[in-house]
Amino acid sequence: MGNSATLRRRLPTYTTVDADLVKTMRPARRPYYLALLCLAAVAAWGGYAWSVQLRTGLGVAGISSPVGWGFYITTFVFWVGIAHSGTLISAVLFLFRVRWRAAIYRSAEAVTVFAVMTAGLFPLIHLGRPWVAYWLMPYKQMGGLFPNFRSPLVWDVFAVSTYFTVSALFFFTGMVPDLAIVRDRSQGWREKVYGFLAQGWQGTNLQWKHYTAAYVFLAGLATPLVISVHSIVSWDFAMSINPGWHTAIFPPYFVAGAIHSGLAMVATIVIPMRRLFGLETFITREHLASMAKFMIMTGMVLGYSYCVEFFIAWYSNNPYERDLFFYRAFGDYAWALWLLVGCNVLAPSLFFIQRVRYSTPWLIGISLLVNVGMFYERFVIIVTSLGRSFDPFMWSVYVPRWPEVSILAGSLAFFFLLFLLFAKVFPVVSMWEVKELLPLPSKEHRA
Amino acid sequence: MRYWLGILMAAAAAFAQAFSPDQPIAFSHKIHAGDYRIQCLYCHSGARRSPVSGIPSVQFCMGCHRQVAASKPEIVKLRQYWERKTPIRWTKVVKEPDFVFFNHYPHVKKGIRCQECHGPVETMVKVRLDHNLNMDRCVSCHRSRQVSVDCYVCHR
Amino acid sequence: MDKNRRDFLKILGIGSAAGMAGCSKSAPDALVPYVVPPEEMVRGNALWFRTTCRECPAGCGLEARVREGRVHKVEGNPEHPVNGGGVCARGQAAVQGLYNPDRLRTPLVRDKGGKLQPASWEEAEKAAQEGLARAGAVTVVSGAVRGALEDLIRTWVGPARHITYEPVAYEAIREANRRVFGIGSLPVLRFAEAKLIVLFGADVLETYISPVGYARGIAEARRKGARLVYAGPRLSLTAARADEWIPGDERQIARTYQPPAQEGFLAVAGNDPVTAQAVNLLNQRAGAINRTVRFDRESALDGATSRLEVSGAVVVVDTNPAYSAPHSLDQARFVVCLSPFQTETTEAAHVVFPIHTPLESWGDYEPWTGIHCLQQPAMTPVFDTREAGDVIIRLGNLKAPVFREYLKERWRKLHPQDFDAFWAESLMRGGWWREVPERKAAQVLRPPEPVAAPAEPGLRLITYPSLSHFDGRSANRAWLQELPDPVTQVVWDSWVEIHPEDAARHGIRTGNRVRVTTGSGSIETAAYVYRGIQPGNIAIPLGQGHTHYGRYASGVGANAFGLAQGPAAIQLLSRTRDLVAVGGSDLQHGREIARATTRPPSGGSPPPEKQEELSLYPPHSHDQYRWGMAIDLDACTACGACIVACYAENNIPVAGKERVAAGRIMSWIRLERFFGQGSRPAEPLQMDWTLMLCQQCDNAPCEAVCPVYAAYHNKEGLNGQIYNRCVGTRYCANNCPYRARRFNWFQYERPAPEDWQLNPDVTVRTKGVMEKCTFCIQRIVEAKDRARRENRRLADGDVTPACAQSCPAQAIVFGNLDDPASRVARAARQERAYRVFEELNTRPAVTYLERERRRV
Amino acid sequence: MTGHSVIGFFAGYESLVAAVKGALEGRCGEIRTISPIPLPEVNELLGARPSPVRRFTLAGALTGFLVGWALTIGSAQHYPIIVGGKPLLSLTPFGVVAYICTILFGSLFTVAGMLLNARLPRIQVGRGYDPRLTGNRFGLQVICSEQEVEAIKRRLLDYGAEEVKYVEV
Repeated sequence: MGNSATLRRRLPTYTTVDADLVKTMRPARRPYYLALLCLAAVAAWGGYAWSVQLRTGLGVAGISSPVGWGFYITTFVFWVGIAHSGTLISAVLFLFRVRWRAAIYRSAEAVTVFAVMTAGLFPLIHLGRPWVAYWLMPYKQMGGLFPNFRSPLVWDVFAVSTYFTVSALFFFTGMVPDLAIVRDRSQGWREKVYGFLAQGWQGTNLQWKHYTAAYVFLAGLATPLVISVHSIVSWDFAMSINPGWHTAIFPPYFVAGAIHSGLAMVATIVIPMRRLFGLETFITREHLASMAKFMIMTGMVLGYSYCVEFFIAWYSNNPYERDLFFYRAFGDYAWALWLLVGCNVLAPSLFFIQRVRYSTPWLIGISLLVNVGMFYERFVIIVTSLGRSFDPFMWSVYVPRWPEVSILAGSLAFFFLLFLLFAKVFPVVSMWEVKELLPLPSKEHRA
Repeated sequence: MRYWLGILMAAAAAFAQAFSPDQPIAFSHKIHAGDYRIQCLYCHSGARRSPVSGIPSVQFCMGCHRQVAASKPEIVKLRQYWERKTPIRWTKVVKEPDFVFFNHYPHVKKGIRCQECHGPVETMVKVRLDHNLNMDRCVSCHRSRQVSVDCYVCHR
Repeated sequence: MDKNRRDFLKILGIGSAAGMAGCSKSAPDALVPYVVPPEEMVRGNALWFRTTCRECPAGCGLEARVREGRVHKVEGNPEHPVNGGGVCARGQAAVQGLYNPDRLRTPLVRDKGGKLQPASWEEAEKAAQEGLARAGAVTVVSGAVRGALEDLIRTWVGPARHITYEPVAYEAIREANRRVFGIGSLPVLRFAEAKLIVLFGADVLETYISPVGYARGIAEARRKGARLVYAGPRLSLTAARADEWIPGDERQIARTYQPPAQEGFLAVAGNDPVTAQAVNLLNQRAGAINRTVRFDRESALDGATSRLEVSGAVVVVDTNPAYSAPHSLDQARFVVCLSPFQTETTEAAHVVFPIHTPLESWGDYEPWTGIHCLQQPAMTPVFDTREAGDVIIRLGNLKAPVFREYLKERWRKLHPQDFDAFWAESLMRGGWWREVPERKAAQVLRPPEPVAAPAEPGLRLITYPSLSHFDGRSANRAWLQELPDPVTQVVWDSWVEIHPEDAARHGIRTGNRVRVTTGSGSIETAAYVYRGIQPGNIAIPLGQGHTHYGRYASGVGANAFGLAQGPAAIQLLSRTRDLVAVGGSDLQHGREIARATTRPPSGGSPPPEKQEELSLYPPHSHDQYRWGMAIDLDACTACGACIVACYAENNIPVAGKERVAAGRIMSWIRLERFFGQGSRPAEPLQMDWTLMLCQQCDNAPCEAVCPVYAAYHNKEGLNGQIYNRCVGTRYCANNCPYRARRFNWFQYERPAPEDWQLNPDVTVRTKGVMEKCTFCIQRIVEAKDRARRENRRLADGDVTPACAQSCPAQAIVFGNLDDPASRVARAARQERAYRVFEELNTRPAVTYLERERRRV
Repeated sequence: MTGHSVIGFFAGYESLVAAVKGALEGRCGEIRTISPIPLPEVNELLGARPSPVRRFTLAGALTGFLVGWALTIGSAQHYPIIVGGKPLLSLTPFGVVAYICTILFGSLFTVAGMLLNARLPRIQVGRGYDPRLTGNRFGLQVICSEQEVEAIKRRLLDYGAEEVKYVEV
């Protein structure tokens, strides 16, 4: 896919790499703080909504019987999905030695870590009694009880927490040599802080040896997570018996969707960032284009999955499935279904056109569409299946209320807040790996 | 460091402190159950036939204390209750969360001594709870006696 | 015995109302023993007192379950001749009358400013006596109170000045009987002995005279193969229950109906002169008189009237004419009202005396001659109230002892020899029933052939007593407000049923506000577009639209008592849709949840052996018991008694209108009602239903997905739900194909003293936990304890869940599926037996017996 | 004991490699490189054995795998509760937990292994460390005895070090 030629066009040297990237970490100006403030405010509003819900009970939200899962679980799946791109880009592409990853993987990993953090909130938010959520932790509880390891929700606890741990480790480990660079380029308390974070990294051949080894293994361990985490999340649905949920296609389908949305989110974030920080030299249009190509693939996989779902529903001749999918296509939420098909499948296929692939406005626009589409994909899956399951007497329509909407907005704000902080505090592009891609310096260059 | 440790110790100590509230009448189980060897079930007769062991009525106490130790200050208090025909508000020592349904009768029938759960009450001048009666305790005892540990045994 | 029960009030503390907060550790901190313990009472064990239901004139026998001196549940008295063990929803809700938060606490006297002010009993009595004296001769208005109270009233004012006022008094039927048979009393209907039952607008399964007894009789008849036909303009619940519904004007149909030459014919008329007379002749022709229609016993309603016009001094005893007969009290100069609650009548009264509810008071009632039902207090009064009888004694300065003694004296006359034993027995039995001499109806006096009024153009209004509120007296019971009407599924409201064609003509859609106008007035209510009502007819249930009847009834729906049956006009007011009806789809979408068959009843031959469906896992064992339930949809009358019984037994909170609208009704049992067209062409609308509750599946989908084992399976096949372990993921509910689980979306508080009703054997759930039917596990445990004391295993029928107990038609059977001899196991082997969503391999423990639509 | 060493700073990679080769021939004591990027070739020159981190990873993965099974099977045995008519030991779902534990422990051990082997984290960087070495310069550090210092300085300069520096170790 990516090619090293891209980086050679306007050759940065080791010196410029350091200079340009450390530059991004210089103290921010007013607009930045303004942005922080706004995001913090929205996040706080979401927190308030939650506090109201905690006090009066889940009844303040729109979820009810029979649609017991609504926006909250939708948002949970949405964020977990977002998370996946990071690991994909950093781990999988690393193992495949895809070179265009070097420029963007740091931001992608940041997206992963923060997305998982955000996602982790939602299982708590949607609980009836969050204050006893720790009962899902695997320890010997009162009377010698443990959690029920047959429950997909417990797998979730394991999968998501593991995913967070691993990606956080990977994220930080990958950053250590860069932190050393920053340490060596800053004075005073900053030097101390970064010195502490860099853990006295020096770059001796021994350190590098163990470091690279560890990095490969971490990548190797993180790679199966890209597949497994969202498979397990999909089992929250696939393991149940509800029509529209109980299907074997869910794991691959969800993983594809996850990567799709993840890439979209990375694009949404990286494009403005590269503009603001003037990183065009490092994150080139080539890189973005290759991401676009990847999104074509994931989009196609999704399109295929949608078709298969409907086909099987018809072909299986299972009345419950048939009725449900008819309802999805023409019922109360038909608009959402067609919206998501448009956003997730048709929009990305525009990337077949080269001009679209290489124009940042198109890229960011389509990425935003994909983000929306992926949210609604989960929404349709969850809400229609619950609202239209076996017993017609218990069919109903779900409409979110203000707490759900507020908390969704709050979570978005929370995520971008974290990312904004990261962008100022840490190097957003991996310097040492970019250097690695550069031709090794020789005497000639010195002159 | 030592400071924090100190706080921890203090907290732990406070936690371990057995719960033993003052009662409206300084009733001594030591005298009744200990010195005079009155059977628990003589006063807490409910335990023999119902889920609740029950607290004897004022009338029941007066049954003996019309004569016995009638002049003692605490007994005078008792008589006042009796004459005012007002019930005595004892403070509850052994508390059971209201989602637990313990039934005294079968345990007594099986011949389990009251002390096994309530502690050596016959030695207490003032009743105290110096061990906690939690689910661990119930389950382990049920296990050791091959009694069902089905949740519905206690929770409904 | 009586004395001690007075001391119950001294109880507080220990195991009183099941402490709130099912999952918080808030237990009462004080232990307060008795000063003097009542005999016969062991704290923690239940006591039962037999008494009589006074929620309607039927006079069913009740058993009140008392824990720690508080009634928390009533059930049917199995020995009682009227209901034989069943209770209807309204009877079940009697405890909500007892603990109603809006009960009167003190006497009230109207002051100079015309406002009712609290007063002491002495003041109130003084004011009342003076006022009555000034206003002239006293008239006493009461409900049907045949018995000691009636005697007492008549010794005071004399029979002439005692008006037995019942809003639903069936005068038309009594009149027709007088004219045809010379007997002006209601007939005794022997449904159990009938082979063909034809109902002409008579909703015998809802509110008609003695619905519980009739439901039982009809169920019995059906088990013997009887056929049920209903003729009338609307598909009422009774019509829906019938094998055949003949839509149309029952008056015409009754006059033209040809009875088959068949033994055991029984025709029943609604309260309409033309129909009633036609039906009498019909019964006579079919030889039903003195067989299935008898006149041996007189009804307590025989002296009653529904038209009330009083003047001068009036004493209203526990009835509410100001609501059900508007303007009936306008002529009265001075009104004294005896009532447990604030009502429209107390608002119109000058002096108000708060009296006991039936569960607190002494009394007797004779619904049919020779059936003497006793009422005894099951607990001490909740508030400072008095016996109605005692108040009357004081008002009339009657030379009588306290009412209880008066009652005893009256009973002494019934059975002088060794009275004390007789009295004790009667209290235990709940009354005393004696045989009465047979009374044959005279040969038919030929009255002029009745003519129905010519069908007027425009709409014909039908008003009918509603299943849950009857004539409005049960409207202040939250359980009944929340009980969905079986036909419309509407809660907390009144409505007018209108046929789609008529609706279209007026541009009306379900839920719209409409005004219904008749000659005698007009009301505003919500429209319910209903295919089950004949074009040209509209129907409104009675009982709603109270103005002063406590927080639950006031301002809910509209009062249709002002409207005269007959010609009416309807007009659309606004498009708002504030009518709340539960239920998603009206159709079954071929999912065969509520099954009905037209196959003729076969001799119960065992069905072809079904081979065990394959499963990945070995079936797990049960030790000794596997609890199961069988619901006979052919007996079920959809009366909703089981639902309310479940509310009472299991501390189920009432959600309220808005929350029900949001899908948050908490009932553990749900009546699923589906409409369908008959198999034959041009067959009228059909209604099928089933009771949906937790199916206690052997392979329960809900259990495996719970992350903390709050939902689990126990060794007796029960699908347990441990509230205090639940974290509230709601995954179990999502994964339940029967949608039988209910989630606590809020913290439900109960206004005092309603919390006294809580069952101390059942945890009260907090917000954020899941709950569902437990097959009344507390009863299973209690029964096991009893068996253990007697060192035996449980026998079939030892455990009866609340729903099964209350069922008037005994449609619900509960027992041990592992015992092939048990009733439930035998039911499960029947040919009609089926399980819902069997193909999902959930292995439910609830078996349904499909309903039969019997053809001729 | 204090040893002596000399660090040479190189701008060009070729010269560094040359210097390393030379230093190896010159058989003067232990040598190491300090560089802004990993230099696998140099490592090969120095004939280093593959990093032992992989053993940590393997150990961790195995531990996790066992822990996973122990946890699930153990708990099911400890308080046997039937759910959904499934067997007490439903191994398929337990496998999921075991798998996740494998990954978790594996990665934790890996990082631990790296830190242990690379002697990280350390309070401050080694003496004589120079910020340029994380930037655009390659360093070659030669440990030697006091008398060799001057000679080695000269040698490094010959190989093209722009600067040499004496460092005590």
